[in-house]
Amino acid sequence: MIPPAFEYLRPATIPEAIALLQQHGEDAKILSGGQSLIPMMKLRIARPAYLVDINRIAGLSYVKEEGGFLKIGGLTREAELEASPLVHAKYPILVDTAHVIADPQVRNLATVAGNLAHGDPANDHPATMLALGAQVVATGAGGERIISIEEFFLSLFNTALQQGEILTEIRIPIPPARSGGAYFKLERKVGDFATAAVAAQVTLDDKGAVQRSGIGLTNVGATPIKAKKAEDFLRGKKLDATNIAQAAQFAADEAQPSSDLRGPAEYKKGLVKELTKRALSRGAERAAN
Amino acid sequence: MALKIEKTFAVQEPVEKVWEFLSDPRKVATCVPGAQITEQLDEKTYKGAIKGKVGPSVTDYTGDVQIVRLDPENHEIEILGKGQDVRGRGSASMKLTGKLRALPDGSTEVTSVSEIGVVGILAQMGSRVITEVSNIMFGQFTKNFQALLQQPAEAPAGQAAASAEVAPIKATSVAWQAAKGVFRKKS
Amino acid sequence: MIHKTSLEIGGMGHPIKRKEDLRFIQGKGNYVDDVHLPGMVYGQLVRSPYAHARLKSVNTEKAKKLPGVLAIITGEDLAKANLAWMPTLSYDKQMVLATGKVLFQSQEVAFVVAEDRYTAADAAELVEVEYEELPVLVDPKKAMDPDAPLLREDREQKDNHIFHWEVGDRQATEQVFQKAAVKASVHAFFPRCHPAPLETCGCVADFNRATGKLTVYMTSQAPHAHRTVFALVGGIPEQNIRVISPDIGGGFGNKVPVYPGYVCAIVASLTLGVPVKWIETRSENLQSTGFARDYHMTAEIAADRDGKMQALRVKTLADHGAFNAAAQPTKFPAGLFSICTGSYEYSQAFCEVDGVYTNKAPGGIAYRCSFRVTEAAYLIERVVDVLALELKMDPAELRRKNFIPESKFPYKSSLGWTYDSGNYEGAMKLALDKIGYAELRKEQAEKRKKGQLMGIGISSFTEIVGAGPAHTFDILGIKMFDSCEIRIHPTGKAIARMGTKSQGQGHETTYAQIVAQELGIPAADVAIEEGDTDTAPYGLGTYASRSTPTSGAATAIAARKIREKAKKIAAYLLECSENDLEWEPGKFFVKGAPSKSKTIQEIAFAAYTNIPPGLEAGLEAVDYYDPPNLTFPFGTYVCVVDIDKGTGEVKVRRFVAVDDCGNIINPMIVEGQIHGGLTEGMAIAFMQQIDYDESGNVQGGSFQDYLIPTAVETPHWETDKTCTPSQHHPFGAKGVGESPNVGSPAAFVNAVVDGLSHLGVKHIDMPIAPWKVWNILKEKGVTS
Amino acid sequence: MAKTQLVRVKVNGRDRQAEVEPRLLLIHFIREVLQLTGSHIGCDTSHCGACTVLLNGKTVKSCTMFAVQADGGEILTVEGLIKDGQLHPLQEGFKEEHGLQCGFCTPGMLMSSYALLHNNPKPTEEDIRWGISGNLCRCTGYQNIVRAVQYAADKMAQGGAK
Repeated sequence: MIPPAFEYLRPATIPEAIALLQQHGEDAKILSGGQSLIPMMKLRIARPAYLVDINRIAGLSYVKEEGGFLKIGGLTREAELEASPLVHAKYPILVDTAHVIADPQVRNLATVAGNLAHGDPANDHPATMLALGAQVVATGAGGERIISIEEFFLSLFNTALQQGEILTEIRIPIPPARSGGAYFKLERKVGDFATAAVAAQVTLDDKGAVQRSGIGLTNVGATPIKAKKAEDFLRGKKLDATNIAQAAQFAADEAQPSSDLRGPAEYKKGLVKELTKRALSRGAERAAN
Repeated sequence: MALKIEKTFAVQEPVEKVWEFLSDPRKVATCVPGAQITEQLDEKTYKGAIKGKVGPSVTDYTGDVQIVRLDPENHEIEILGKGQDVRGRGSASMKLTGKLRALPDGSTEVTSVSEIGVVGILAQMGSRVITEVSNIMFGQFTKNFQALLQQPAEAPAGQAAASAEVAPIKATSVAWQAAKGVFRKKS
Repeated sequence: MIHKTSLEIGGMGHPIKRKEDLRFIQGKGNYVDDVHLPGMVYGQLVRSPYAHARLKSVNTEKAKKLPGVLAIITGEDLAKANLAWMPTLSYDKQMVLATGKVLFQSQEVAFVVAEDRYTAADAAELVEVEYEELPVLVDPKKAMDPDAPLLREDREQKDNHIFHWEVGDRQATEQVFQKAAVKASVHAFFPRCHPAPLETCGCVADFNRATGKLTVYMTSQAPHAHRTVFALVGGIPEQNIRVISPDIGGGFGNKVPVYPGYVCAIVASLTLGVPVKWIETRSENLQSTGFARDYHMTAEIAADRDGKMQALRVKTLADHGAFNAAAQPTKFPAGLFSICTGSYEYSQAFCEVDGVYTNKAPGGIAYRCSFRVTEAAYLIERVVDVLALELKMDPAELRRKNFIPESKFPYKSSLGWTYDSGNYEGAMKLALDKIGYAELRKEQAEKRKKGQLMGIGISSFTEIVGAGPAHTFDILGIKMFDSCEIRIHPTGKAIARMGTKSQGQGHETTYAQIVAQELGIPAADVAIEEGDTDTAPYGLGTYASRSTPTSGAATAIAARKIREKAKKIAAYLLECSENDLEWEPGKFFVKGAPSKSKTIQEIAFAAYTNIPPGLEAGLEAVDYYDPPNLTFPFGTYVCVVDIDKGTGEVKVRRFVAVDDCGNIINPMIVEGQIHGGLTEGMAIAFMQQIDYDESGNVQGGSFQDYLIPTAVETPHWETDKTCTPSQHHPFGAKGVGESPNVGSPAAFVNAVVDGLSHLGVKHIDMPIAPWKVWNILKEKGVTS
Repeated sequence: MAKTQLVRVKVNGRDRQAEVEPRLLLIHFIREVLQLTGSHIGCDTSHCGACTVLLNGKTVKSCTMFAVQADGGEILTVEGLIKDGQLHPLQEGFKEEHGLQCGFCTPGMLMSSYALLHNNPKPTEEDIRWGISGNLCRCTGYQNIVRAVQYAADKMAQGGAK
């Protein structure tokens, strides 16, 4: 498969990149990891006239805690996230997630930011970031603006990022003590999109009741879904089997899957329920340790 | 692949006014995101185009729109639109059956059934999202339909068309998604 | 018994390392896309997006104007040369490039030739084709309905029926059924799947205008047969065609047929006088080249109350797609499907198959399978389990009761095959012992009490491979013998060439081991060459597990011919009578005086330097081997699965494969073949299907949806063997490449069904995706 | 043709450069411009990993990357594994443990395994299976590939090649 011709632009700085994106408008597309875009171009469904390769912009690749946030740079690769000792020690839910995205080679190029910016409800990080209550930093001609992840996914493949903006950083509030989370994904095989997946993050109070919970659902609707009813239900409750089951039921109710080759809609709702249980239980275990 | 979307909604306008709109494919087309009637071939046949654009993906169909059945007495219409991808990679069709009923409060109930068929590369690669995209398109259609009808009657159709294109549907979402179907996590 | 040679000689039974590996591990393989000839240009096919449409026009003007475009060939162009259609291997015909109409999505419509791949791809997009869509037929069950659209207007017969084929005694079978105390039946669909070798199909056609010679480098499992087809179809004198199969990146049956792309590349090269390369994309491979299976089968067994089977009845609908392009022996439109009697004895059996056309890609080929044997083995092993459920009998016990006993071989089956040898009970016993069957049944009973789900599945399959005897088997009239030519060089080294063609099976190693075994020349000193029709003796190629049964046999016989001559030379050198000589691998010696000997190397040198009077110089032989019968490998596979009630996922906990393929040439290679075949069988059972939606759109036309298991999904396989040599093969071998793919699907499915059988489940169609299991669990109230 | 761009890379230790169209895929650059045909194309959609090479020490699928993106980088392909006529322990392992059949996936498998052992010199069987999960093999069922990687890990631990 052969992509159509395009002009290749390689800015060295963010302002240069933004200028190029503005100059070429809808004809330009950002090339970061390229692991979604290039296959589409090879299929000739995507035909950007200009590719703005942002990979050479320095200083956008990091994973660090700073100012109360875990900050993930706009060019941080999935493999870097997966290998980060900090992430391993404190954010196992992110390790869970990165580990089941595509495959090792794809993760070496694919970026965490791209996984969000694509606006694909089948991508894995959106659910996790919803569960963690993340923010994204969008940088445009007018400078930076911060968008709450809850307001980021507008519709199918449509995010709050505007033309000429680049997602330069993801910020995850550092979870307090007694927090834990997990991501459970059912996929037909390694490298596949989720048939359904659930991210759950909980913070318990000193009595073991839920202080905060975040539950995100993958590939069961037109956008990544935040299971708000389930979250609301859990507030102040213990994570016992009954409450977990009830929350899982709420999450399943909030899912709006379509039937496709991965399975009928009803099955996917069933999966959301089961995977929510598992993610909450694992999250609770991790919170307790 | 084929799918069917049925929807009933109300328009705050009298049935005759709604019928006048619904029975004119040029007007109906303005409600379909990204669609345009380019030429009238005869009383019942039109040439049209639909363009979808999301991110870098573009899908262009050109084809015919035909009034298959027109029943002014019962306010029923069946419109068939059929387009071929300009690069020869498939086709898409939509059969829209619309039926109006006057409601006691003077408004109109619209019952629509649209049967959508997609053949070619999008159907091969994008089955995971075509339903989703169709739902969004149809939701947009309903919104536009209501909005346009409630505009001043003398508003030229051209303006309406422009506004439909501004809310860029995402007919191309199909394309985008289709490709996504084959492909991978975003980078 | 095979005499075991020294490790240095490396004859049969030694797990010697593969000779071919050195180039592959260094990236020095030579696959067809690696062939780069001076002046080479590139072809790309334009394909139909529609499954059924009238072809109204093909406009190439815009595309031709693109700089770098050299030619565009359409169906109309080919029609002028009478090449718009070509014969299939099943006496049907197939369009090379469409004229009139298209019959499946991705059908070939035009062929663009350009200076490079990129330009060819751009130009293909500019070819404007006007279609008028026609009603699409995707359900084979509706193919014979009176209102079904007629697909093949080119045929005299104006319906969608291709063939009806039956074997066995319908009436006698019916009578047994009428009186039977117990009946079991299953409707089992073996889904359309695809061999999907990692290398797609492709070729470089190189017509040299100066010499009039056409050389075609192509991914061919049967280069000689393809040369003959090209000669017959293209009218090129056969001596002017040279087909070269370079290294092949997996075949599994996919590379047996002739595809339109090859023909187009050849036509383009003939037209332009330069080499033309055509390489498929993966989607083209999955969507247009030989699929496999797509059999809608019903099997019924009649038995008595004690579980003694009495009769078998099978009825099948075969979906061949748009053209019957099955690669199979002429007399067998449903291949060797009548091996569906399996490993069991009955008094009567009857089997019938109807083939129909649909708007799908043409086929179906023998995917890692000796012509429909996979479908047959799956069906019988499935229905036996259903019978066990009806009888409330242990499935192992039921099998044991009905196996053809060892004492009855050679055994004539009720559908006419003569099984060469077998010891079914032996293989099953070993497999059950190895996996700890009795313990597993206990564990299962305990788990069921706790509401946990596990299943144990058995498949005791019998295969039929090695086609085949020339009296019965031919492809397009060419008898299914195969060949070997061996030349011993003066220094005692050798080269051997065969009519077969390895695609990863390790022929360069195993054939050398046969020569080593027969002549005592170390395998390391024997070069093996296949795939060049200018140098190799004629043969029908590699598929249907036929290489060892046919060319392997020919190798042994050719070597024995050489040994006969060597004996004469040895007698001359040792100044004794031939009758005084004895052979041990590598040398002749005088009886009673072992120090008086001549090695095969000394003899070889003499064959060129000290030729006995009256004997021809040289030391070489050729053999065309026509096997007296097929061979019947068998085995028992046992699979243990755990089922996740929450998600419907099935995990293969253990899988024991006991194979019996007779005498083994290289146990390492046999084990590797079994690992690979089991993995493909697992993928078919759980993951793979090429399905079509109601409009004829291919679902599963890329690796996104045609699921190839990774190392993570693939379990650890446990293998073992019994050895029951073939009685007619020169060294008692049977062939093994396909057994694991033939025998395993039933083991996987039987295991899942066994895990759910207490809920009343008797059958689940493949592929068993988690959602299918979950739906059943939900329906049965196991999952909320 | 769109305007071309200069690509300079170091491939298997040797400096190479060419003017290419921006859309030229890295795999085509390697196979056709540099004539290193060990890396293969098996799926076109980034699933099979037959095109895997190392770019700046990390495995990438070279069919899902443009050659211009690799400009200035260091590439290692299967042809670069052999050192001073010595097979790399992985190459040896694949041969000794029958880790290949048709050989088409082998170069990509070797490169993924190479990166795996670099990051994790003592992998468990599970580590190996996940480490090669971006590479499809249709012949071996992976079991002997796992053994081959274990063979290499053992040999390298004993102080074979690096």
